[in-house]
Amino acid sequence: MLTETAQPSLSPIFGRLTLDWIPYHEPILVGTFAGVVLGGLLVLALMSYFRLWGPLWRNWVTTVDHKKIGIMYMILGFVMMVRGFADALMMRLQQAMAAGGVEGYLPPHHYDQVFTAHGVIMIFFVAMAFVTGLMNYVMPLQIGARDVAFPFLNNFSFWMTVAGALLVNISLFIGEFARVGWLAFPPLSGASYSTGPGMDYYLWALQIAGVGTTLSGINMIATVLKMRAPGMKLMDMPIFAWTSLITNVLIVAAFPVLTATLALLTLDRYLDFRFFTNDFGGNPMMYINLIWVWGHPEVYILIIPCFGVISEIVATFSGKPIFGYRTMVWATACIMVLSFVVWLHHFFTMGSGASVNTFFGITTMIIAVPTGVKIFNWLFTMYKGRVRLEVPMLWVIGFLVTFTIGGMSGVLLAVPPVDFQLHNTLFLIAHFHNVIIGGVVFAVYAAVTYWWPKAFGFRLDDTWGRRSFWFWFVGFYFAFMPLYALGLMGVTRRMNAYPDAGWQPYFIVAAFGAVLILLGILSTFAGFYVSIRDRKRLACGRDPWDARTLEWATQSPPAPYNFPEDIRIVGREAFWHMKQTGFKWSGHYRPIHMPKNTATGALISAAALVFGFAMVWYIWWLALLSFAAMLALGIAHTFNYNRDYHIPSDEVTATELKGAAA
Amino acid sequence: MSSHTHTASHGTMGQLMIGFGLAALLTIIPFGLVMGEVGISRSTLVGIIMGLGAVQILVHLVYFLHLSRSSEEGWTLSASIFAVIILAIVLAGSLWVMHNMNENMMPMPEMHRQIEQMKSLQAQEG
Amino acid sequence: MTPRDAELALPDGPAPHAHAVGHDGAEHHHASPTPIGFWIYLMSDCIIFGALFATYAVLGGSYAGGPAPKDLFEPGFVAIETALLLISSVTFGVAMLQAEKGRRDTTLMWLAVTGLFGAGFIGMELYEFRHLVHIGAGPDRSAFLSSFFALVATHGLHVTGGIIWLVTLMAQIRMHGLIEANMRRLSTLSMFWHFLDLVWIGVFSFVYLVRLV
Amino acid sequence: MIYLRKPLLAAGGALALSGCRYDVLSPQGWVGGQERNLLIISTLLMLIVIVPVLFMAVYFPLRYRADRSDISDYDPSFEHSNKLEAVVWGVPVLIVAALGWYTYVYTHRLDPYRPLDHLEAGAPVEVQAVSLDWKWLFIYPELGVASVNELAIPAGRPVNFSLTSSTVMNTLSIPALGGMVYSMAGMETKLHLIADSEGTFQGRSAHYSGPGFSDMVFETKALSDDDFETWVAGLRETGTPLDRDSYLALEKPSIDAPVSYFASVEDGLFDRIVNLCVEAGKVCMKDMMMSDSMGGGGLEGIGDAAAYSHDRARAIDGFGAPITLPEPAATSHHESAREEALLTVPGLICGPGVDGQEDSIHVN
Repeated sequence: MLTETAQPSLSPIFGRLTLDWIPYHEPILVGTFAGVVLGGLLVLALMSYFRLWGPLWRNWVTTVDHKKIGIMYMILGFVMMVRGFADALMMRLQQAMAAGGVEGYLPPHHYDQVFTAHGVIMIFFVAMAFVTGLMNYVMPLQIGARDVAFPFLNNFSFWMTVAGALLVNISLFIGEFARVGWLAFPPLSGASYSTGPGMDYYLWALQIAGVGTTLSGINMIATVLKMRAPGMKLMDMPIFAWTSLITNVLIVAAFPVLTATLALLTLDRYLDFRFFTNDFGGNPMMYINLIWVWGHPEVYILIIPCFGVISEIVATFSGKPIFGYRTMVWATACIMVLSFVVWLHHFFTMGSGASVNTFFGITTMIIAVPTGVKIFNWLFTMYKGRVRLEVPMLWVIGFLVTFTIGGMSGVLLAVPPVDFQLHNTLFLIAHFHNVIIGGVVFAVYAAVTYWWPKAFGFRLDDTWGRRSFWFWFVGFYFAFMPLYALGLMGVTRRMNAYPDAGWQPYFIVAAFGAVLILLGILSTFAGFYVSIRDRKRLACGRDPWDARTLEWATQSPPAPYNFPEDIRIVGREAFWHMKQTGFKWSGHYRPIHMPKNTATGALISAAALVFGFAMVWYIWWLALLSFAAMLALGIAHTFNYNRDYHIPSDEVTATELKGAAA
Repeated sequence: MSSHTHTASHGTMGQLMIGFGLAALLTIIPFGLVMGEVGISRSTLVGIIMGLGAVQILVHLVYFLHLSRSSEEGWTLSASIFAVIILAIVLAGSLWVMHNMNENMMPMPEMHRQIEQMKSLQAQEG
Repeated sequence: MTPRDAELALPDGPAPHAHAVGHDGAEHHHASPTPIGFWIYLMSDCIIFGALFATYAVLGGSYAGGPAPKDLFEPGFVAIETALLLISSVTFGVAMLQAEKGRRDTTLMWLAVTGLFGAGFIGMELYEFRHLVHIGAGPDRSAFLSSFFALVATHGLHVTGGIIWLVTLMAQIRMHGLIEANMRRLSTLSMFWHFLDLVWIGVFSFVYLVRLV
Repeated sequence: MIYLRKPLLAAGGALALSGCRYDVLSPQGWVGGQERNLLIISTLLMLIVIVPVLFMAVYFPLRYRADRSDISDYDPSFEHSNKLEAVVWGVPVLIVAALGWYTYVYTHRLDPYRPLDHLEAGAPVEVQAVSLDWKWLFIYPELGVASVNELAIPAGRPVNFSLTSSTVMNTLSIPALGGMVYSMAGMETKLHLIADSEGTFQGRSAHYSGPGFSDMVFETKALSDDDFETWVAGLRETGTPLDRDSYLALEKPSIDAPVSYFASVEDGLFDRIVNLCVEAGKVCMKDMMMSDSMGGGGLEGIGDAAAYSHDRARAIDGFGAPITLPEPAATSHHESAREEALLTVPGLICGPGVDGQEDSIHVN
């Protein structure tokens, strides 16, 4: 058995890590481990056989190209989605079984880790990875930039996110993960009530990934402010570029609060500070206050880029400019500010008085106004348009319907007395999955289908795309409508077993819905496979959707430099106007100045991963060493002044000719 | 080699010295008030210290960090204003929320009245 | 926070197309994104400090039966710390002006002076911490002391990071002179240094002085 | 609003199977009833805008699809309309204004801190509920009895709950009667509920609190006044005494604890639980806060750390078993007068030794 006697003799070499912490007696984990190892070995063998190590290192790991980094974020998102979804399936299966005295197959010790990991992974490493990836790939292209403002920093941010994700996954096989819920409220997450390393995995994984997220946010803001093509005013930017800007402003304003809050909890756990303890004058409510100061803007960080995606796709597939461009921008800006004044609605039931609750309840409802305006604007974009019901558009309609319902249940929860009843029930779970699946996931799927041809030069297979959509769409309703019903019965979240057998049928229906979603995910991957196999058949040119924004002016896939020469931008929907006016590239290009790849980002992040692991296990020497390595690598990097090169003009010309022929 | 690409101005010696003088003055006054134990009421003194601190922050922004409407097309100024708004929300909001909760939940029945009584007793003795 | 500062301490340089090739205006000429990027970073750092100040504001009165600011803080000591930091800010300003005139050695001299004042400040802070821990008023004694240590030490770690950056940059200026890249780094570091002084105004006013009234 | 119940129940009825009770929609007490009414009002208000949106979201893409036969109404210039903008901002604003009004009224009416005196439903019953790891302790201060994992209340009379916790956070939730409120260590929250008629309702903790969380369920028995008297008498007969020592024993972590009764309760026990001073030698939080607001314990207080410690003694491992963590080291308050003199002596600041100490310093 795992021993959590928190003060075992600390080994000077291994800290508190002992063989007891390897969960070899848990068949599920051993099976997973075997699968991961075999799969990993297979990948390694194939990579070696096809001699892919060099290209992988040169073209991907060390790349500073925002497009490749964007693609890697998307891959990270999909891989982690598989992990997070496996957790979801396990929970659904457990709850479908464990009724009326039956214990199911997951004891609390395991189940509680599963729901914590599910939440953490889905928010930080799936949803965040997806939206960051999309912004990385699309936004610089949309504003006519060659790359982001700080290309090296972009690479570093990505690898820090990966380091955080790896740390979470290492916890599967070495030790345990936290059992505290995704936001780790103290005192449960404090030194006395979470004595094992699981909580420390949580802290270091989020802290490391958070550094990446904040830096990426800074990078993106500077990109929008400084890198726009000549002539492009802010009010000429595509809506997605606007939502990227606003999202990153939210990131830069909100993530520091998370960094600080987690740091304080870390001090509590490691150095006996007394911020969030019950004793010594500490106050756990301060953690809950601070974490939601970050937490509420965070959900807007996830959804606002998705609003941008929907805006782009609706306009393209309706053959019309977005309805009410200015309104869209102002509505988003309103949401940006308002999202900072609503955080208390997450803890109406934690002892606030009526005046405080009323204030935060009403501010929350006010957010529904700009959000509603956006939905109307998308609808009026379709109105009197020529709507092509391609796969991206299916996702958009799925989004509109599902997100609207989720928004409605959200406003219900914003009414304090209603929340008194529904807080912490499955109604809440249904609500936020309704907005996160119906909002973020559907929009990300729409975006992937929409921009895939740009990224790879061929479309995704239509049939599998439609299958994926219908499985996801129907599966969502099967999986979460029963949870709404259960919530109205007052059923609490996070129970690994429940006494009332009458609830079981609902849980079984929900589990069935999860299986449908599984089929949706499998269809997605089948679609990727089939499309890559049939890429000749699906090949497309620059502009397969008859789109309106600047990214479609580049080759598919875009050359490393994106645009062979500068374009003077006049007005909105730059590419649409270029098409109207019969724009052609000049054909004689100048040398293009480009950043060199660098391994520093990946290396520092690797050191950060080792540092996190060492801190989790109290291996102090390794922590010191890896920290020193991070510092040394960073300083060494600054001594390199040779960071750029030129692509000669004849190479640009050749690339452009090849692209035109394709 | 002074590069023309440096849009951010670093001011002049004169500006630097004005900034230094003002900052020194704005530091010496609050320290003097605290160390000199002047006969001003507590709340007034707190107000003065915080007010002078705020003024000094402005002095630093203007004379040392050269924040102005013109630098970086005004984006530094906009970013600063936004940060101040967020800071104000976080600080004021947290204080309000936590104060409200403590009022409601902390085990201090009648405590405030008692404290006031004891304080007034102390004041009489002192 | 140190790794993060250290990371940002590496001026990334502007994106390559910032200074474009070509002289006929066909390629557009972006100004460097570094100043605005770094300013945004400073604002985010500001919010970290904001969260710590908020924590101090909420928990700063919870002494858990232990010592209060009046028992522990000495305004004279803080005044000297403040003076050190303020003077270092001014000497950095002088260094910056010298650098703009292209005087490498004078610049290095003023930077060294700045670093020394910074180190003096850190030395005093460490002395204060050591003293508090020594008498048993460490961060584990009460929520007040926890929030005090966390806030002041975070500022101290930033200054330490600034000193490391300063030393690195001095070596680079010595190696390559006041080239454009180094000038950009120097002006970025100067923003960082002045910003830390600015945060300290909040610390000495809100953490020390107000609590000693 | 009662007449609204049926259609909504019918809508849910498609899914409803026998044996399930939609506690939130068919509450058994005034508080829950009010909350249900507000839920329905809010839903209806929102449906004013949600229904058209859902309709348009499906109708527009079908009506305006690209392969329709008559494409003459295609109008790519339709990208702005002041009238429509006014509607899309105006209607949600009006709805939110209405919702905001209801929110204001109901939030004050249903403030959990507000007693239910206005119902004029007889004398309220005081219940002090303590969430322990992982069971509920209900103390009836007026009656001098207590029970674990079973709550009995007289039907038709308001119940005034005072909530606290021994360690981590929990929520007292009895959905059939009304909303929930958190219980937190070192704090006291209030909740006021009433059961309109007799019946048995499920109660539980609704905030995840560790390994035994799923078993923190209890039955809430709303009894007639007579039956309630009998129940209390039963406790007095069969129960054991609950004093500070037996509370400390009870407080030890246990999962799926059986129902048990206490015949008597030591005076002021709940007060001590809230103030984290059941154990001998601990300073009560209210005294601590009093002393803090008067300027703290000074340097002399430094050595008293152990009297303020609470969490360490209650540490658990991942399976909920108690483990021993070291208590805070009894920091000896250094006597040396020079040390106590703090940093006042200028010589200390500028004198030798200050700079040289950098290397040897370890904070904590």
